[in-house]
Amino acid sequence: MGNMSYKDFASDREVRWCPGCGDYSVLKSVLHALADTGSEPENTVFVSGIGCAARMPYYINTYGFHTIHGRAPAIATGIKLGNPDLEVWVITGDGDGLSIGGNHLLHMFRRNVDVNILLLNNEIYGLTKGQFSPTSRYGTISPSSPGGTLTQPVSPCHFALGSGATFIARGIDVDQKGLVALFQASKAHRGTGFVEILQNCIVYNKDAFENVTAKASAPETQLHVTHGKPLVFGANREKGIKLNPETLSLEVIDAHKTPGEVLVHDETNSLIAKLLVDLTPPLPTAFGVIHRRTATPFEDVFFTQRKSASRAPFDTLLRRAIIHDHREDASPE
Amino acid sequence: MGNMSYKDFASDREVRWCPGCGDYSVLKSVLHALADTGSEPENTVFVSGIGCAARMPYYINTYGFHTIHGRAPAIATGIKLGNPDLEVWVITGDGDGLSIGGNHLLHMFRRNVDVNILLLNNEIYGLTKGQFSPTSRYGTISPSSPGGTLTQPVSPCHFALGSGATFIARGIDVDQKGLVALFQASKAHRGTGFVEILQNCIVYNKDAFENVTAKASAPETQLHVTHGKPLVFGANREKGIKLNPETLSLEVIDAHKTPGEVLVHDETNSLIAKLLVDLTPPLPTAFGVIHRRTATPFEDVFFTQRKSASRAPFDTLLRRAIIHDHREDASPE
Amino acid sequence: MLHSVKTRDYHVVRFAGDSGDGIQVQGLHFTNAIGFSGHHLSTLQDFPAEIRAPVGTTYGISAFQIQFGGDRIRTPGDTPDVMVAFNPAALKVNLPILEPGALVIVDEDAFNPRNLKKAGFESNPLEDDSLTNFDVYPIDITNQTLQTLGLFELSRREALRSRNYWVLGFMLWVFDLPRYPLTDWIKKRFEATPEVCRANLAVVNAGHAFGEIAEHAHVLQHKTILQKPLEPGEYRTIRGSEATALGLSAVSQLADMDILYCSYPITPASAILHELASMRDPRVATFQAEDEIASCCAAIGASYSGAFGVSSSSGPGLALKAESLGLAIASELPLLIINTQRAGPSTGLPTKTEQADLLQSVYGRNGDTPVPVVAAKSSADCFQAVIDASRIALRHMTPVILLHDGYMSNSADLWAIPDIDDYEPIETHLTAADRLPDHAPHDAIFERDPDTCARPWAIPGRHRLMHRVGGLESDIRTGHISYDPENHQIMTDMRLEKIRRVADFLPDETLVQGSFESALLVLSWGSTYGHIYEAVETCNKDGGSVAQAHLRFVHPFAHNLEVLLKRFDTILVPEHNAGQLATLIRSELPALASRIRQFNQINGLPFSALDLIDAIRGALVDG
Amino acid sequence: MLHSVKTRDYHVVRFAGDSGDGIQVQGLHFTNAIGFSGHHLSTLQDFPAEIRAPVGTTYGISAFQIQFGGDRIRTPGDTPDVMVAFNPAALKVNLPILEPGALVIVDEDAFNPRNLKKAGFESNPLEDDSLTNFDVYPIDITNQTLQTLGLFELSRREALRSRNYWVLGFMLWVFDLPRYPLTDWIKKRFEATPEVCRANLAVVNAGHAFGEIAEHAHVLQHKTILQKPLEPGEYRTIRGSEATALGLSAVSQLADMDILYCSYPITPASAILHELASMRDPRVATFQAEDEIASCCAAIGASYSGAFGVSSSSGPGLALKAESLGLAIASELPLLIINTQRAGPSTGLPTKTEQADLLQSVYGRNGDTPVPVVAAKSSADCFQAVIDASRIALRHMTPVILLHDGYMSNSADLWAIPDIDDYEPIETHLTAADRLPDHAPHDAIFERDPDTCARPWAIPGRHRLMHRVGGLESDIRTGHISYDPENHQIMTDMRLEKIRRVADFLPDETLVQGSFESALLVLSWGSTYGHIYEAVETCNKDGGSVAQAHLRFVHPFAHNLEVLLKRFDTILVPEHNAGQLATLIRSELPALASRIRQFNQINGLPFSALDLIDAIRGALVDG
Ligand SMILES: Cc1ncc(C[n+]2csc(CCOP(=O)(O)OP(=O)(O)O)c2C)c(N)n1
Ligand SMILES: Cc1ncc(C[n+]2csc(CCOP(=O)(O)OP(=O)(O)O)c2C)c(N)n1
Ligand code: SF4
Ligand code: SF4
Ligand SMILES: [Mg+2]
Ligand SMILES: [Mg+2]
Repeated sequence: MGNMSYKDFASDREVRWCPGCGDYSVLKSVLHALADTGSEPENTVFVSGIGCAARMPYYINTYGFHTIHGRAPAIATGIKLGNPDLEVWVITGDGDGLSIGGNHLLHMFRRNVDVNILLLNNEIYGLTKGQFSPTSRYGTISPSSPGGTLTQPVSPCHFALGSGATFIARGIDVDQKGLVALFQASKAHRGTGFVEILQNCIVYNKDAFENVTAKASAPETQLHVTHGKPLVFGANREKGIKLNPETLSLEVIDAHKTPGEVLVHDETNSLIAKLLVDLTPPLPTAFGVIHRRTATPFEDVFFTQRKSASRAPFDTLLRRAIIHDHREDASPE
Repeated sequence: MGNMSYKDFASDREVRWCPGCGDYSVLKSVLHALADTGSEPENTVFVSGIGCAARMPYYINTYGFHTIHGRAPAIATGIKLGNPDLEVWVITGDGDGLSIGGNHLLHMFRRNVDVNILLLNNEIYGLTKGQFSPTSRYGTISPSSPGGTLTQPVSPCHFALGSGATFIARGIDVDQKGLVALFQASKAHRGTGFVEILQNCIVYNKDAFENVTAKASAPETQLHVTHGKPLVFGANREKGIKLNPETLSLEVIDAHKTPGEVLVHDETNSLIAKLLVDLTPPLPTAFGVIHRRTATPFEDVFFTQRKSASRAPFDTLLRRAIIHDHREDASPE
Repeated sequence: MLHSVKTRDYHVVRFAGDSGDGIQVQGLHFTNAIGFSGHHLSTLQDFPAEIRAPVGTTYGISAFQIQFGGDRIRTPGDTPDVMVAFNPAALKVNLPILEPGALVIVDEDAFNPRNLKKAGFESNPLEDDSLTNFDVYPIDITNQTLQTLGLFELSRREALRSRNYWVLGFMLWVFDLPRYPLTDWIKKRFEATPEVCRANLAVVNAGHAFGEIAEHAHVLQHKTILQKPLEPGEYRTIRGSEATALGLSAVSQLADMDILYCSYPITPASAILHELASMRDPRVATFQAEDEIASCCAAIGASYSGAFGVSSSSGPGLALKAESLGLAIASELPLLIINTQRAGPSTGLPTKTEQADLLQSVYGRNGDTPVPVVAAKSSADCFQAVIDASRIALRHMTPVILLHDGYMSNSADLWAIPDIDDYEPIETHLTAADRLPDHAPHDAIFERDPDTCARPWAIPGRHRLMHRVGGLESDIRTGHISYDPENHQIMTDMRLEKIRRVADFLPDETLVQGSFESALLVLSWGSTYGHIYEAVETCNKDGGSVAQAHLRFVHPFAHNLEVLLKRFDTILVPEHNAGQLATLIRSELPALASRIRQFNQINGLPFSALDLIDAIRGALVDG
Repeated sequence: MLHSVKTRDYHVVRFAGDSGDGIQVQGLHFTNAIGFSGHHLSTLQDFPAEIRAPVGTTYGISAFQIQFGGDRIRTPGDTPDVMVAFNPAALKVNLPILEPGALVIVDEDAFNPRNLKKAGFESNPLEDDSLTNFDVYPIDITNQTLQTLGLFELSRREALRSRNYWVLGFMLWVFDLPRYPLTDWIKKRFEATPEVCRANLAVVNAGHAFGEIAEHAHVLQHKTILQKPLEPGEYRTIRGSEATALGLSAVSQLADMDILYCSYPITPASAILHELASMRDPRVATFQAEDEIASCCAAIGASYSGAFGVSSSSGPGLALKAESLGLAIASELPLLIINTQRAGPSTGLPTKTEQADLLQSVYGRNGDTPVPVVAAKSSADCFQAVIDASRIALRHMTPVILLHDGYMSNSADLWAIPDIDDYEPIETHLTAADRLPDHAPHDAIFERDPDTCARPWAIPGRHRLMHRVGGLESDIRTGHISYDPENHQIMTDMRLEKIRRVADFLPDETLVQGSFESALLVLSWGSTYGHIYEAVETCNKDGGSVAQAHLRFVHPFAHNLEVLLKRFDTILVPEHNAGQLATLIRSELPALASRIRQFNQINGLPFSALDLIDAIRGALVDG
């Protein structure tokens, strides 16, 4: 599409993540998505909070704002309200977005501001050297939880759903093709696009997602969803997800034998979204666009209301109160 | 149960809400629930943030802590970790709990601290004189939104579900019998009990819930759910909720004709919870215990881990580093 | 006791009743009539504490006070000489502040046993001798109103709500004020409901007529001597929130840019949000954020994208913005924070006034993070103050904190309506970025203005000057992240210097009254301006030798402040805090420390003239 | 150039290499050997900036420095006289700080073209004449290590990771230090993997043997003269985080109560959290909250329920706690905030040190909200400092801010292990509540201690004293909400008085060196203690006349501080900020303002002795 190559979107700064970090691959996918969708560097802003992932804006040759921990969604909202024509991306992490920043994410989703949020979930605090995060699995051992963590993790996609998000997707750091497609879809979506990316922190949470992302077992552990297509997985796409209508519980059935019973993905149906975000091992994990529905972005209404405001001229505003007129020639009005 | 009457739980402070405010009735239900469940005043703490609802602790003769806006869940967590034997209640509002305080609620739910949270949802900021809140309906006109609000409201119960809450219930301010039962159930639940209460702010959002709570139309507008019972409503309980298994959408059917097709409530099934929290007019609104599942409260694991910690004696801790021993008689160890 | 027509230079009138009695509306109309009659004036709204209270209780009392007269009026006055009390609780609460001999008009119908008990009276004060110090004039206001309205189709409840119109009619008669501003307004307001319109007019007229015909009523009449009537011109009464909203609209015109006003409701700051929202200026949009942190961050985002971000709050809300303010300082973005101070600490007394956020404003952030702090001095002055503060933010590419307070937001002044063409345009550093070629190198993007140290305001969408900013320390030349020790020193020094340079652009401080020969300087800042002005004036009338200076710019100080202060051996600093400006002066101008005397009142109320005069006399005596 | 055995009073040795080279482990073992040999010592860990960097780059360099010698050592030293560089980048980065003539040991195998390029060397410094100022001793360390390990079943990568053990062995030989602490440790640590154990031991011994046998190697030997060997006793090296964690454990014992330590990870404060978590003291639990606000609030909740709440953070995190600190002040709960200062503003330079949160600590909240501020002075002192600060919090029922800094948390001192029985128990106001009968009236529950103004600590579960507290202003007698103006004044005064009274319990400030006859006083606070101590000592050795005082209690000041400072005409205040203690002194003790001289270094680094000495000499000359 665009006539810039993905390399043109790279800044001149040296990339400084740990060798082998999943962030590299996500960055590359971002650059590709920008190039493919014809983003204009001068009209594009990357906003981030604090964390390893949040360093990404430095490596992208658009406008970039590396802000404070957890607040990128609030700042991005201000940017869109300052200039709605800008293309705005938020880069956040599981700590940045869901520990300190959960409230701003909630309200970003609720407002449906037209911003793309990429949450790089490595289930750990990378930058501060490996403490557990809200997405860390039960029992995670870390410097701040040497005896193992005590809580169930929050699921970013489930949280987004509960907060009313209108676009929810999930991808894998090293699956560049998949990520680029999700980023494009998020950008095309009018409103808040939320993409959770399972990202490998090779230093503090190495291979946390190996059980899901390992190439060999991928057909069994990954469920790639497409709107209008049945929910099938397995090496020969022979396994199907079925909902038992009595118990409202999930079953895995033979998709070849009883294709009619396999659930068909409907992006717009939030019950299906709920069902998909709930899938955890041993069931396959859902990837792709899990939920997408049409809703007016906040700034559309904001600016419509603003423009349509039958604003009185300033001189009238100045006199909006009851006026005491003491000009010699004035008569009471 | 207890040998104190509900009146013994009232403090000597004059209650100062607007005449006709729904908070009065909720307070009374709280007092009843305390008496009925035999709460001990000296072992019970009410914690609140800021707002009209948040004044409630002053009127209850237990320990009370009226804290700061939005932070009551965090403070309550500290209280439970300071003394897990206390019975702790959090009183919050839609602004306190879901605007400034959303993040702390999320993490309270995620941790499943054994605290009862009563969220008095009047869909408005009462105390600060009537600005819209995150639960205000689209288009709400208020001093800060004279042209109408621009966003869809967040649903407290849906948010709780997305955040992993283990007990989710909904009641109505004036339905004292219903509320007392929910409060008792919440107290009995081990982990975070969340009760959303539709509360009438007679001054700034009068009759906001009239469409749901009006006595006359109640049978049509309210769906009272009970674990193991079919989801039926209507004057003669003749209407049933059915899930279309193909489209995963809801239908209202004749419960008398085809009782077998009516969905049966299963508190433990989070898909049903999702379905119930999504019910909005013209479909009836769900009341009762929407979701309840067993999960270990945070402080249980916290204190187990703490106690089981094979703590070295202080003198050993002091020497935990590599020791340079310069006592004359010391030999290297 | 008989009443006689009283003539004085000024009057202080107070209306008090339940929240539902329409006290504030009444006050506004009375004010309006005063304004039309060419008097100077100043008003104060006194709301009950935050929870709406049951009818008839002392803690549910709402009051409106106005001082008006024939010379420049600067405060709503301390001690009313005329009061209207709608019920016993209103009387009870306000008795302690009345001038001895004050005229007290009460609705005697409201003095029933139930109400007396609620107000905590053991016996009816109208019947015992507890009010001998005052001229009490009981009227059967309820009865009079109901009688008048007997002719109309109104419920008793609706009818009772019209008591305030009856009282208005009567009070207009008492002070011989024109009725037409009120009656015209009623006609317009109730155009759609002619019955209500006629009823209200009838009640106003009945109240007025009561004055004319009632026995003894003539002796109630009060007059003000107009020493200096208003200059010819167009005036209005204006509250701090209105003046601020209009001022922001003026800023957007003067700077020719959009403003995003971000806030989270909090008393008393919300008034500005409401005012702006209702103003619907398409260039000054409002955004109610989810909390104070988000409101500050959204304003930062707006400024990043080339609008002017403004964020407002009160006490605890300012505390929450501390971290994000640091980001705005580090990334050198223009930003305006308006903080309406209220009585602290913590939630404190939300509806009461205080000046105790000054040191928080100057120092309340991690690191060496200086920002300019500007203070408004009165409701009307909020207009000019917000222009001054915005000009600094935009000229110096820095956050600025503008301090208001609860008193300012509840009082109103008479204000000569300005002409926007008289104001100098506000320059921004967008033009510096406009001058750069597309893809200019980073050291051009970060080349600083030699006078202000401000960087060009290169914004997305307008400039092809892609670059990154953030909260990590950045290279002074290129803006890139820099861990270089020397650069951190240079940047820290630059940030300090940048704020010091603000003083290069400030006007000299001057005396607002008194001379350099005076024995004492009273130094004021913020909304105590008027009370202190009047107290100093009074002292001087009584032969004192006192000067007053008033600080608009509390940080940094104007260059000449030290020289000015040095002209006085004794400097009295009255504040509604434990001595925060005094602390600042001691640390910034330590040579003057020994001359500083403090007078600190921290009870949530404005100064009373008497207390101030005492403090001034004390300082004059003790030196 | 030939090398000779060098004997000096002290040495400063620095190890530098990639993050993966095991520099810090090596440093710790070297330190350990020094400790065993009876030397005084102080160490510093110097981590690369927060992002882990690619191998071989200058910004990925990790370093460990130790100063040791025969007299009291107070800092890790400025200018190493011995350095080991594992690669060219390590050499490049550290060359500027070396003492002229320093012994520089390098792994010559790492000086390949790739690494040289990454480090930015145009030619190989081992081959050109750019290092003539130093005694460079290149060893084929990689090769030596690999050769040794050739005998073992290890991958090349694993083998390369053992270079640090080889270097350790060699360095122990250089300084003639005992090997057994290291070899014993290795045996214990690798008990389960005998192959690795044997390999590591072999490498250590190989390094040591290399020293003994290599040509010229004998001339490398360095010796320290032990002027004052350590007093007999039990010592350990201790970092600030360790000392703090142990100190908190001591507090829980001295006060006989549980502690809840609440934090949200942030550099450099996290070190304490990690230390405490790994300590697993059942009476000192840790809670990682969702953010800093929650961490402060959870600590407040803990204190409310009768545990002692502690919350920690760094710079921007302290800013976020401002509002909740206000609540703790209003509700008068004991609370300890530990703030490890880092270079600001905003995110700033997270791994660098600074002292710029002092004014934020004193003033950074809405309202008049005083809190005591205490500062630790060294890693080892963190133990005593946290006890001192906790004692104040519990004795005065108030939040206390304890200031650490990044320097403290990365350096380590030798520490004589204390005996907990030597410490006075910590009294709490639980006992005051214990004395009250069940259902005591509210004025008993709020009856204040006459000495401290502290209220009884009536807690749920322990006391049947049901009552309500909160952030609204409360009645001084009953604790109920009060909107009474007079009460607000009384409460504000009480809160100020309460913190003033803290000073009644503080020890007098004294001189830590020098006499009252000295021409100059250097006043230090925080972690600059050691550097300033050494600089003053040096000046005095050179004939200067300089005294030093050091403030543990920065707010309020000890009663005698003014008198003490008045004994000096000139007072130099060196700080890592723009003059924050100087500002405090000017405003609190203005009579001394004219005597204050500032020396401010804000580059993220500790003071260098040279700069300090210059500043001291400057102050001596200029007066
Ligand atoms: C206010 C504040 N609190 C804490 C920190 C320290 N901090 C920086 S990043 C981070 C968490 C990073 O985790 P995540 O968002 O998952 O990003 P990752 O590094 O894993 O990519 C924390 C706690 C900070 N910079 N600011
Ligand atoms: C930090 C802070 N921000 C804002 C406020 C002002 N404030 C008090 S209560 C409130 C909202 C109350 O709404 P809600 O929680 O719905 O309670 P309600 O009054 O409706 O019961 C706000 C914004 C405050 N006290 N503190
Ligand atoms: S610490 Fe983890 S997330 Fe951060 S850069 Fe390294 S590998 Fe990536
Ligand atoms: S404002 Fe509304 S919520 Fe608050 S007390 Fe009045 S009626 Fe109740
Ligand atoms: Mg992470
Ligand atoms: Mg509400």
